[in-house]
Amino acid sequence: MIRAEQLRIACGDFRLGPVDLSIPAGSYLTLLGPSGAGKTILLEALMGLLKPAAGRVLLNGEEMAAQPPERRNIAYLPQDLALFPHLSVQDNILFGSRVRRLDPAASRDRLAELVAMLDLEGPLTRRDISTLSGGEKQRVALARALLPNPQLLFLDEPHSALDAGITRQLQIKLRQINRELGVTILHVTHDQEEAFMLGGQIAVLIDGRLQQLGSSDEIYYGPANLSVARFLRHQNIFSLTVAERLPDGRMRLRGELDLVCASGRDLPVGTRVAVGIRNEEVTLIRPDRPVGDDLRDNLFAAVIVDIFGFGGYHTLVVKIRESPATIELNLPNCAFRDLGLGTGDKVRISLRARSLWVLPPDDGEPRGQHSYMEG
Amino acid sequence: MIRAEQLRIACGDFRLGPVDLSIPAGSYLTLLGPSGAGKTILLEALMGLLKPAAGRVLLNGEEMAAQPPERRNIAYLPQDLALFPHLSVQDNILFGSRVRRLDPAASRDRLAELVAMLDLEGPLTRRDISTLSGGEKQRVALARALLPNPQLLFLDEPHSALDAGITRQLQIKLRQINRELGVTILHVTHDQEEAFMLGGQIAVLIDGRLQQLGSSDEIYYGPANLSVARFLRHQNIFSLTVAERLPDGRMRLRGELDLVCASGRDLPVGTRVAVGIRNEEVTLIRPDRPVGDDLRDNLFAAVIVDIFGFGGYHTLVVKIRESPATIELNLPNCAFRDLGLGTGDKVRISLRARSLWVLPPDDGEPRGQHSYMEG
Amino acid sequence: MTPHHNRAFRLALVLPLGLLAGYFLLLLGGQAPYLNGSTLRAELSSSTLLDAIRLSLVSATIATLAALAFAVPAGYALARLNFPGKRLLDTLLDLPVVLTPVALGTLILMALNTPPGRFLHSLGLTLPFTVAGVIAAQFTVVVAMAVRMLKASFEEISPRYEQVARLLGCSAGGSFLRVTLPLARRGIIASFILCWARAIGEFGATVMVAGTARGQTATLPSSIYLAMSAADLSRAVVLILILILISFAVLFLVRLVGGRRP
Amino acid sequence: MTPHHNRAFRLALVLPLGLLAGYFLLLLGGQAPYLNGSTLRAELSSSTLLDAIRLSLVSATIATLAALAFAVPAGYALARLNFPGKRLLDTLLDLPVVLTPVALGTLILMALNTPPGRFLHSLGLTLPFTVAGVIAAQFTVVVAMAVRMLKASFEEISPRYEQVARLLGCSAGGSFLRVTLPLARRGIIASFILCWARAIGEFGATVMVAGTARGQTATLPSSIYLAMSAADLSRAVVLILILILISFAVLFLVRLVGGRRP
Amino acid sequence: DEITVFAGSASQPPLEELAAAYRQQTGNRVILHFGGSGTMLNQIRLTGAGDLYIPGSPDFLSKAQRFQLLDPGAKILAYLLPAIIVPKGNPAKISGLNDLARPGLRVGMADPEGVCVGLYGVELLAFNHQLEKVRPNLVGMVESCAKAAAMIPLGQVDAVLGWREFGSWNPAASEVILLRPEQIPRIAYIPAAVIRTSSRKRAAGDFLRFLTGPEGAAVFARWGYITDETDIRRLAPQATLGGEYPLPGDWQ
Ligand SMILES: Nc1ncnc2c1ncn2[C@@H]1O[C@H](COP(=O)(O)OP(=O)(O)OP(=O)(O)O)[C@@H](O)[C@H]1O
Ligand SMILES: Nc1ncnc2c1ncn2[C@@H]1O[C@H](COP(=O)(O)OP(=O)(O)OP(=O)(O)O)[C@@H](O)[C@H]1O
Ligand SMILES: [Mg+2]
Ligand SMILES: [Mg+2]
Repeated sequence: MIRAEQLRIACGDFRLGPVDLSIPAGSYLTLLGPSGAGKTILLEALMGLLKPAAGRVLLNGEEMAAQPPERRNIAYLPQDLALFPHLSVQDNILFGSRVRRLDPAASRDRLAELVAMLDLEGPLTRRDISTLSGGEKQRVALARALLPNPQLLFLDEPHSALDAGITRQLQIKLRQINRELGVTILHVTHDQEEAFMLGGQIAVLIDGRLQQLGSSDEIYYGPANLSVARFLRHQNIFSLTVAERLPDGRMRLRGELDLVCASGRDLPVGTRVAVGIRNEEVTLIRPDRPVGDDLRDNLFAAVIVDIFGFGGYHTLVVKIRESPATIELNLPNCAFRDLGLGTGDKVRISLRARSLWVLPPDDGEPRGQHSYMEG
Repeated sequence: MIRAEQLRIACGDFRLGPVDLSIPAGSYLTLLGPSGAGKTILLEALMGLLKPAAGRVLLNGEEMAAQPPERRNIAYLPQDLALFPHLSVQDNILFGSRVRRLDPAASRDRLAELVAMLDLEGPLTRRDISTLSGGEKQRVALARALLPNPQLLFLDEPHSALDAGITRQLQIKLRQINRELGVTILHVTHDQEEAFMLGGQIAVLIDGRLQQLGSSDEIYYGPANLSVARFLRHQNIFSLTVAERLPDGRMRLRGELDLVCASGRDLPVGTRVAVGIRNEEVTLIRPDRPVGDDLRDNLFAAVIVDIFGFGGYHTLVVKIRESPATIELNLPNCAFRDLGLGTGDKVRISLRARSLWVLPPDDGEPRGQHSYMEG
Repeated sequence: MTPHHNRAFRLALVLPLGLLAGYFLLLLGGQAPYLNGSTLRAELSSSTLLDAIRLSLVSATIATLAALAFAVPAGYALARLNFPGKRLLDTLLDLPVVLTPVALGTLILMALNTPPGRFLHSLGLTLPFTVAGVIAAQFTVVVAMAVRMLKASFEEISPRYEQVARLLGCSAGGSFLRVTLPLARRGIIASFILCWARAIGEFGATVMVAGTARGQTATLPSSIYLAMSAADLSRAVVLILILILISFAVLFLVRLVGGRRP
Repeated sequence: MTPHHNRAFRLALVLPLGLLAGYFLLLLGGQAPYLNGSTLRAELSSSTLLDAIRLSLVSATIATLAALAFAVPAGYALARLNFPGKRLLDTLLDLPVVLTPVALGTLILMALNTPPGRFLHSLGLTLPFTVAGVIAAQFTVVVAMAVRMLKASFEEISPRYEQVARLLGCSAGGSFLRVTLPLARRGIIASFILCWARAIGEFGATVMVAGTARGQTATLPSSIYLAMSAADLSRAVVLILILILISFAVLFLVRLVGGRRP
Repeated sequence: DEITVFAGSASQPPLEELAAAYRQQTGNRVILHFGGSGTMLNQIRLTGAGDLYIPGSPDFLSKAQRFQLLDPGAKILAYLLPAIIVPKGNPAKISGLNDLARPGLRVGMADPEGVCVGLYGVELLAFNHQLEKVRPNLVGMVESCAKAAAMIPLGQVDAVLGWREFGSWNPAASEVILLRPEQIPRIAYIPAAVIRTSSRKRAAGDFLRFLTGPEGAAVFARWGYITDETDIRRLAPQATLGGEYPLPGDWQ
């Protein structure tokens, strides 16, 4: 197992940490964060490739940096891939097996297995890796890391150049490797969907700081702060005030919107808070349908002001009547087509009390909301 | 405008084309395809950077390759970025403006605008581009391409290293550049969601061949063949036989499932066809709700055999009762939580007739279906 | 990363370096017994020494710059263009390296006796026993080396950068000047250093073409040669020391200036 | 991409190359009038010529291989390790390039007169006037050049590859042998070629240390020099031609073999 | 007026002094190029440059004459007498030619196949029936006079068979062992002649006369040369003056 204690890294102007983190053997940790957050730096520091400015990293209780890299038993897929330019595709993949003098027959079997899994039959015989396409390079680097059956697997955005089909297969495969073989995996990604799908612990890194560490549900429904919420594209964030604590333990909030929320936080009346809800959690109520009990609390009449299609779903931007607030919500494609919605149409939406999160706005005034049109 | 006529490229063993394609001035063409399909090769051939084995590429009626590259007025974001290693971040971005001797004041303004849009304030002053993070490099390359206000913009996977937040902003921005400034954009991506979101024409390239060209709706609901369908992750594909043409113009199909579909194709009774539906289009019928008219046709009782969570939605794999077929469907998170579903639960699902597509299985036997567990 | 070299490997690296350093120091230090204060003083006060130093510095610098002026385009052409006979031409470039400089000097004199050589002469460019001859000899010795090194440098630079630069609006010449040349900076500095060092130490061809007239065509190395052929070791040693010191100073400066990022 | 060079740029590239090629051809062809059939025949049938050729080939090859054996670890150490005095050491390496080979030969002889030199002698290694001396002289002339070129090669190779190789299970030495060395292949071949060419053409230091005993320590270049200093131009020209042809043949072969991917 | 002289490097110190003196007297500048005599001969042959040729030994004079590079009327500037040179203090205790045959001694010599002093040395050994005995001790064959002379200060050999004048080139490091007069079969000299292609023959002839005149002789003498025929005859009464000696057929 790997343990970072008060780890700090300085790279030029960039400061990372202090990070305290422990990655138990056999766990699957996803490191999620925006571009430039320091994910690669943290990963390399955890591998002992970067010298910490302070703190230390332990591998099974021993100082990581004190052990020769070849003894650390870490397979690394770097973001820049670092395929060996002088070796053929096959020799690149087999590199680890050769230098560790693994059984050649076993390595050949494993090679065949990886090649099939990664759809690399064509490129396998290529001598010159510079002729590979972007995604092929990434898959070769992944195969090279996986081949020697490592105990620790460090992956830096392993799927960034791959299409959804193969990405999904690989995600499944990685979970399987983790569960069935007990391989500890540290997986860096900027893709929250990937992080949620992988199912292990998620560490959210923003601006060089570990903002939150938790299961996908914890992070999905309860972002630790506004940076995390914004990064996770919680597009509906409002700055409200605690108005009343209801007898059932819920709170009533007032401001640009009047909301009831189920948050258990013990905030005194009068506190200014940030309240948010994910697009996916906003419910559009079909005109022909009765309103369910759980949707009654935060029910608003609204008007559609914008529509974006994404293939599988549409995102609607709606303006709440009698409030300056706009709200974004996602609608599955079939529902969108059924309803035949267009800009200007009137709809009813509900923000379920238990989907709302509440945060004291300690890291600065919350911005009203992010809109797609901001960019 | 750009026109490819019977374009063929040979790179080692890889063969691309013949491609006939015309990209009118001011259009937005997304080139979508899996890794290794030949997207980068096609893009570079369309720019005149690769010599065709046959056919030709015309830029405004003149042979592209005959014009010196600096006259083609193409801004290119290569997949490998090719940032100039000897220049600082700022000098990289300003390169085009300097060599074209654009007005320095205007360029500075534009620089400021791009830096704000791409969130590059921090890295802007960096001397050594090798210290940039993966996503920062990509953004710098994008800024370099955008700065001189090109008439043609060729982007090779411009967002592969970027998180969803900035990707969304940039997608909006690119659409805006295309619409407001009339810039012709050719955008390569492996991400179908991105392709659908961008809203222009989509060209699907698989195995070196242009498989389909059309609007996002055309491609979303009517994949031209099974390769496209599989690539677009239509997970539910069945091999059935046309059994009867119904009086209302629809068809009844039989096989592992009995389905009614609204496809307009004129197929004689007895033809074997491939029939498919996207996960997003499969409707799960709430137990407490009446079944709408449009959901009555292909209504099945099923049992949940597997569940995958992806943050915003869950994917359920269900087995149809009294049939060997399994079907995948996506369920928005809130709905999933509301219903409190688990493996083994009984559900009713409907495959709407008008969401089903039908193809003569000309390119090989359709595989029953892709499963997540395949990888 | 701490390199984590084990001791055997580290020793295998450091031992050869140490041996070499020791050897070179021995070469430098071995002269000491032959060094003689009065000769040193006499030499330092001689005006022909100053002439020789000046000529050496000037001619080595001009020859090197001229060689680079040819070698930059020629090396780039060899790296990027394909034409029939390229391999032959490449082999031809080994000529001055393979040949003893004295022989090369002889070939230069012979070439001056051919019609093209006489044509050059009729233009007023006289090489034998002139300063122009010194520069020409040094140029000939170093130019092929410069072409070879720069060709190697240019070959290491991916043509991709030029492609991208040209699409961004650079002409062919512009992309060469703005992209390829700065990217080859280290190679250019390295070949400047090597060529300059070789030129300032060059003596065989120089003496053959330009002779050894003191105060006129005698460079530092030819003065060393003269001292040695007059069997005047203590003078030779003094001159060797002066040559070493001056060259080291210049090369150190070049490294200092060239090592900085532009 | 068709390079799309405009004519002026193409000319600016091709003209210097053409001029150089013309110049070198002139240097080669200018000898013709001095070539003399009977001298050629006489020389070709002389056994001492064969001896000189054999010695030249053998000594240049051994000296170059020995130089590379030192230069590979030393260049790598200079490229990757940091230690006090590194810059000084780097400058020291310019010594043999800056110095006229004759002067260098003199320094070698002087160094042999120092205690470490005498120690070497007492071990039975006698350099003056022996074949060992020929090799030592050539080694001294080329080793620094080899270190310099290999250092440059190794510096171009990102340490990233070694990092990744080591995580994949390579020891420090293993990653050097499996990754860095093959990646430096082009640099190693280039420095072999340059060093070998320089060694086979080397004469000043060789003659100084080992003399010119025919059939014993006389190499091709020292035979050329002897012929020249005996004012026997037609013999010199024959020998020069032989040296050029042999060297070109060897260097061409090295390129052919080295140019192939392993 | 300005004349160019190509001179063997052995005569460098006296010639430089004389050129300076000549300039003071006549105002005429003398440009001196020093180097190997054969190399200079090649340079004259290839460029046609120069006015006066002063090689280090008579064999180059004959070669130059064979190529018809010189005007007739060569002069002798100084005589060269074969002798044994040993390091200062004569550590090997060499007293004469016979001692060179002592086993284990390292004897240096110039290459007889191109350098006059080497050729005459071989003749000297053969003449005194020492050739076969000394031959095993001959360690190096260097390609010029100067290198032969430098072998002593550089400590490469125990003795050099060379010119008596080597001693005065390096008085601090070397010592001369003179041979017995009857042992010397041949002596050499430093000749000087006007180059045929010279365009300033009169000026060249003037300087040549100055060199062979009293002032010239005095300077050469001061640098340890013998300039007077009677002096040299005392040291080698029976020796032939200049000329060529055919190397024995088994010489290799
Ligand atoms: N040597 C350096 N000097 C200055 N800044 C640096 C240096 N190395 C990295 N940085 C900066 O540190 C920040 C974090 O870098 P890192 O590569 O870890 O980002 P990341 O989270 O991996 O981003 P991405 O998803 O874009 O790869 C970046 O802003 C980067 O520019
Ligand atoms: N020089 C070459 N020799 C052989 N095969 C080549 C060469 N260049 C490219 N290929 C192959 O052609 C195919 C298409 O390459 P291309 O780079 O266009 O793919 P792509 O669609 O851009 O994929 P990605 O999304 O992974 O970048 C790949 O399989 C690649 O390996
Ligand atoms: Mg990164
Ligand atoms: Mg690509």
